[in-house]
Amino acid sequence: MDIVVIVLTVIALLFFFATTVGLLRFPDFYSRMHAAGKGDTLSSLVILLALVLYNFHEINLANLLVAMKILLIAVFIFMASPTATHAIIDAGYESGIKPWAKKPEEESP
Amino acid sequence: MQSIISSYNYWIYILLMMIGLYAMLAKNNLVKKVIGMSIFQTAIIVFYVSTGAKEHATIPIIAHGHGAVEAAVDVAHYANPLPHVLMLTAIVVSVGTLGVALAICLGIHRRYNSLEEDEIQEQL
Amino acid sequence: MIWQLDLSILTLIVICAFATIMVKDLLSAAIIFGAYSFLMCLLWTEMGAVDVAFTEASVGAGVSTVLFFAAVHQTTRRVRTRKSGRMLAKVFALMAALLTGLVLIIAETDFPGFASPFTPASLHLSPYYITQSLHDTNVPNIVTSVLADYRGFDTMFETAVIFTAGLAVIAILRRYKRDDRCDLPEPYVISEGYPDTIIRFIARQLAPFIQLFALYVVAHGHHSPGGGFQGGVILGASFILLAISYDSRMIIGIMSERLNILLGNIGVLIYAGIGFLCLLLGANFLDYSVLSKVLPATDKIMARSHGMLGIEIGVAIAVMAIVISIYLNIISHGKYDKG
Amino acid sequence: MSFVKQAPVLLVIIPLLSALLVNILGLVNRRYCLPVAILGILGSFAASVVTLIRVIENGAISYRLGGWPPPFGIEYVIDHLNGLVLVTVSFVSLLAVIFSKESVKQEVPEKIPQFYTLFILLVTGLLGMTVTGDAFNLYVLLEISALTGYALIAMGDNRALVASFNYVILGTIGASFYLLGVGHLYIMTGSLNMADLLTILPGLYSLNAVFIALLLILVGIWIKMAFFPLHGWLPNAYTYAPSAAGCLVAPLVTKVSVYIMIRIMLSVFSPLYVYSIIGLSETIVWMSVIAIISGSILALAQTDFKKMLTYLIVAEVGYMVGGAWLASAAGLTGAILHIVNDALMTLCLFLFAGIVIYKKGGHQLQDLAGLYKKMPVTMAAFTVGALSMIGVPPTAGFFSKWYLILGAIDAGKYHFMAALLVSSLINAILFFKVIEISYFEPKVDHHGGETEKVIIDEAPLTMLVPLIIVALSLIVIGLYSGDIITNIIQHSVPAGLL
Repeated sequence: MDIVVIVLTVIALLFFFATTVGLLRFPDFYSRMHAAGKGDTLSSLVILLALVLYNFHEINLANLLVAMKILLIAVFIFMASPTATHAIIDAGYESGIKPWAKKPEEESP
Repeated sequence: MQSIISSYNYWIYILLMMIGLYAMLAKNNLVKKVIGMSIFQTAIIVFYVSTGAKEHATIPIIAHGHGAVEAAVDVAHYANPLPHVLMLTAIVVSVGTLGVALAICLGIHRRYNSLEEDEIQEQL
Repeated sequence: MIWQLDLSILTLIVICAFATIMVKDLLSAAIIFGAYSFLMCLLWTEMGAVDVAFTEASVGAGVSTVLFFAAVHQTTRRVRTRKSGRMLAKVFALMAALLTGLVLIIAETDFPGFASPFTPASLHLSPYYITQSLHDTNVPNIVTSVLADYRGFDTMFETAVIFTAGLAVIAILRRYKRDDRCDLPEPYVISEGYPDTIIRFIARQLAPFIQLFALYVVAHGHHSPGGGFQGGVILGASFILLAISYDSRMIIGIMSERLNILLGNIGVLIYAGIGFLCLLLGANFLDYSVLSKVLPATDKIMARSHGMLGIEIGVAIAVMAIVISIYLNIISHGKYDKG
Repeated sequence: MSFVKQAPVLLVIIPLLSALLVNILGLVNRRYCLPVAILGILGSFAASVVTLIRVIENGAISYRLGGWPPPFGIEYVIDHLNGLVLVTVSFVSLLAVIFSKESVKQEVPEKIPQFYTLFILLVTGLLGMTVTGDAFNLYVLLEISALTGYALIAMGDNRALVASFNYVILGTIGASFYLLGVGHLYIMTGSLNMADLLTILPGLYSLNAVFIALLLILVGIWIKMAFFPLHGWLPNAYTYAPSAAGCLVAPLVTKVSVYIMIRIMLSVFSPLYVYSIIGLSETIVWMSVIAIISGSILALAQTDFKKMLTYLIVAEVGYMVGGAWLASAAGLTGAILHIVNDALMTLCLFLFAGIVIYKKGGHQLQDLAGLYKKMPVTMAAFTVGALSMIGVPPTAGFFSKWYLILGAIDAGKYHFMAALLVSSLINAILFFKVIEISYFEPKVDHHGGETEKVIIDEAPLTMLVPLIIVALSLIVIGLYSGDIITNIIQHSVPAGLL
């Protein structure tokens, strides 16, 4: 059981790391948000799963309740996080940020 | 090393307090002043909560129910709850002050169309 | 208590504080301030102050940031940069800050070590609270029992503070007539109506769950972190979420101004009223144990527990109404219409 | 429930409940606001009088909130010192609320319910600060009175918002310093109850942290009371506040802060510590000398009547701080008596200013011209206030000054005595200037040689009556100040002093 928890945590950390690298290294606003939105959501799910398993030393009502609460958090993150990303990107689009292209247009500095 | 750990929290609160105080007195922009005010208040909260922390202690909620047995409560197991209570009050007070300060900022902006202190002074 | 974590979070906090003060754009400053509050929240969880962390998460990182956004949205993002000028004020402020720092450092040398279990603070009063709380009040969350019972009087005035703040914002900003005095052009508008189906749909779906969670926080405050204040803020936040994703008019439709003021009043009135009821029943103010006379099938200890629940509900109602009211006033510049 | 036994808490709870009631009734009909407000403050006044009488008869009262024993729960402690301040506070606010009727209608017509709710909450805050025996509870109430103060001031005319913003910033610094000082005490002792602190602290007097705790608390309160170098927020804030709010804020907020300073000095730290061990007396008395002189001189330089009064408040704060730090029994007596007297004198002058604003719409000195003929009663009351401010017997102001001067002589601090005399002289010049303007300078337009028939045009009765009452009470307190001292103040001066 512990091994599974460790593996899950490491995977989550890898995703978090990838998210951070993406946030820093991607060329423009949209791709950065893309990295942040996707990586973050997935890694939160994985790390929450790890927590659920970590909590299950023995199966009883209390642990089951805690597990359910953690899974509920995961569900809400899956609803809220993409929406937030969407909202930010939408606001960016409205305020006229141009997507990055291989050959940047001349007029945008 | 031990001495750093034992005072680090207090040094940081002093540093935060200085940052906040500087911002409140030196910044020209009113909203910046308000932000400084919030930092100043949180610095004090850091101080109080630090006084309540205890090594090897858990959160101040007594384990109970769901199968846990009633046992004599060991004081050293739980963090000091009193500073937490005081700081709950202080946080509420600080958000109240923040609301009022921002409302006054808006009122000033409505009248003088500026948030910069010197521009407002010129118009007076 | 993991000191490595403590040290790194504190360092990050200082960096955030510096950045907030230095950054030239107010919107960015507000966002960094949100991050600062969130780090604070982590720090407090790490120090074992879960209730404080919960409050900070809902108030500092949540409501404060929203209020800053609303205020910046209604005024201007710009911080004018000017190299010269205000040197005197800056030097004076620096001196004042350094002096304060120096004095506090001197005081710090006398402090007992951080996190030592043998400080006067943890030996004088707190052992009583820790050992007696469950016995006296039947509430396992010591913070709740100290907050709502041992020091319940503080908390009543804390609620009065937030009520005062709400009223103060109304008193300062509210304009009843169409403005006759120098109506400025609106600063800028993100986009008219903001017609975004996805956000609206998700917000509408989430809001009931948030409200349910808030009620859970209020009701379960005796056993887990949380209580009236946090629950109230979360309730208020669910309405603010709707107000942001739709527009303020819709929220005003549900929670009109009068209703807001009334609810804020009723909340504080519940608190003070329970205290007053104790008085009428012959005990001291806020001595809930006497409520066992009117509550069926409760002994004195359970009466304390129920009394606390009652005042937590009062706090939640007051805080919810006031948070909504402050937000609506700031976002609509006191006119209570657009958003 | 017996009213007498519960009076210590009722005097705070009645105004709180009536504030809520005012706000709810304000939604229905705003005519109900004022009567409820008056009733609430009247109830509170009755409770404070009852409490004071009980204290005089039986000695100090302790009231346990929530029924918890003191260091664990919050405790209210009423002794002779704060019993007197309580009665003063509720009396002054009673007069101010009666006065506010017309003035509020004129100045903030749209927001009457909010105004009265904030007004009563401010009174609640001040009373709660006075009555509490718990250092942290005091902070919460300090913030209530501060927040209501910000809002009431911001409701004033055009420049009030900027003044109020400065007040918010400085007031928050002050309150936070106070909180930090209490935190230092907490970390050193683990207690928040004042009586408990008093017993624990003597073992720690040698530590720097305790000294710095006192320093932080003092600086915090000094900002709140506008002690001279920290007075920057006060003049503008009080000048541009709505006059009804000014009548409450100006007499009370600074005085209650002075009371808190004395309370912290005597009941948290001991007289032994503050006067002998730390040796700050000399410095602080010099600071108050500077405060008195510069406050008076700045007052002399004003052309705005209300602003002149605000600088006089700064000077008066110097009187009380200096008197409290003289380390002599007479000085402390004078300082405590001056809290009462100054609250009434300031109220008298601000009520007068409020009437002038109501009638003339301005508060420049020129607006006063010719008022003696138009409003003889008002001006007579004003003259009493002015004489008391100068310190002419038999008005109240004379006696507190007398004790302050006695204290200065006892303590051998002759510079403080000199400052008092100089300031009285400046006050005399100031007020004779005001009286001269309002008595002799006629209205600008002379119609030929004939003396114009002046129509007596007094202020409305709700404004006039409080002013007359306060002027009379100044004389009455002056006549009975001996009794007040022997029956009340003497018990609050610690025995060890000279």
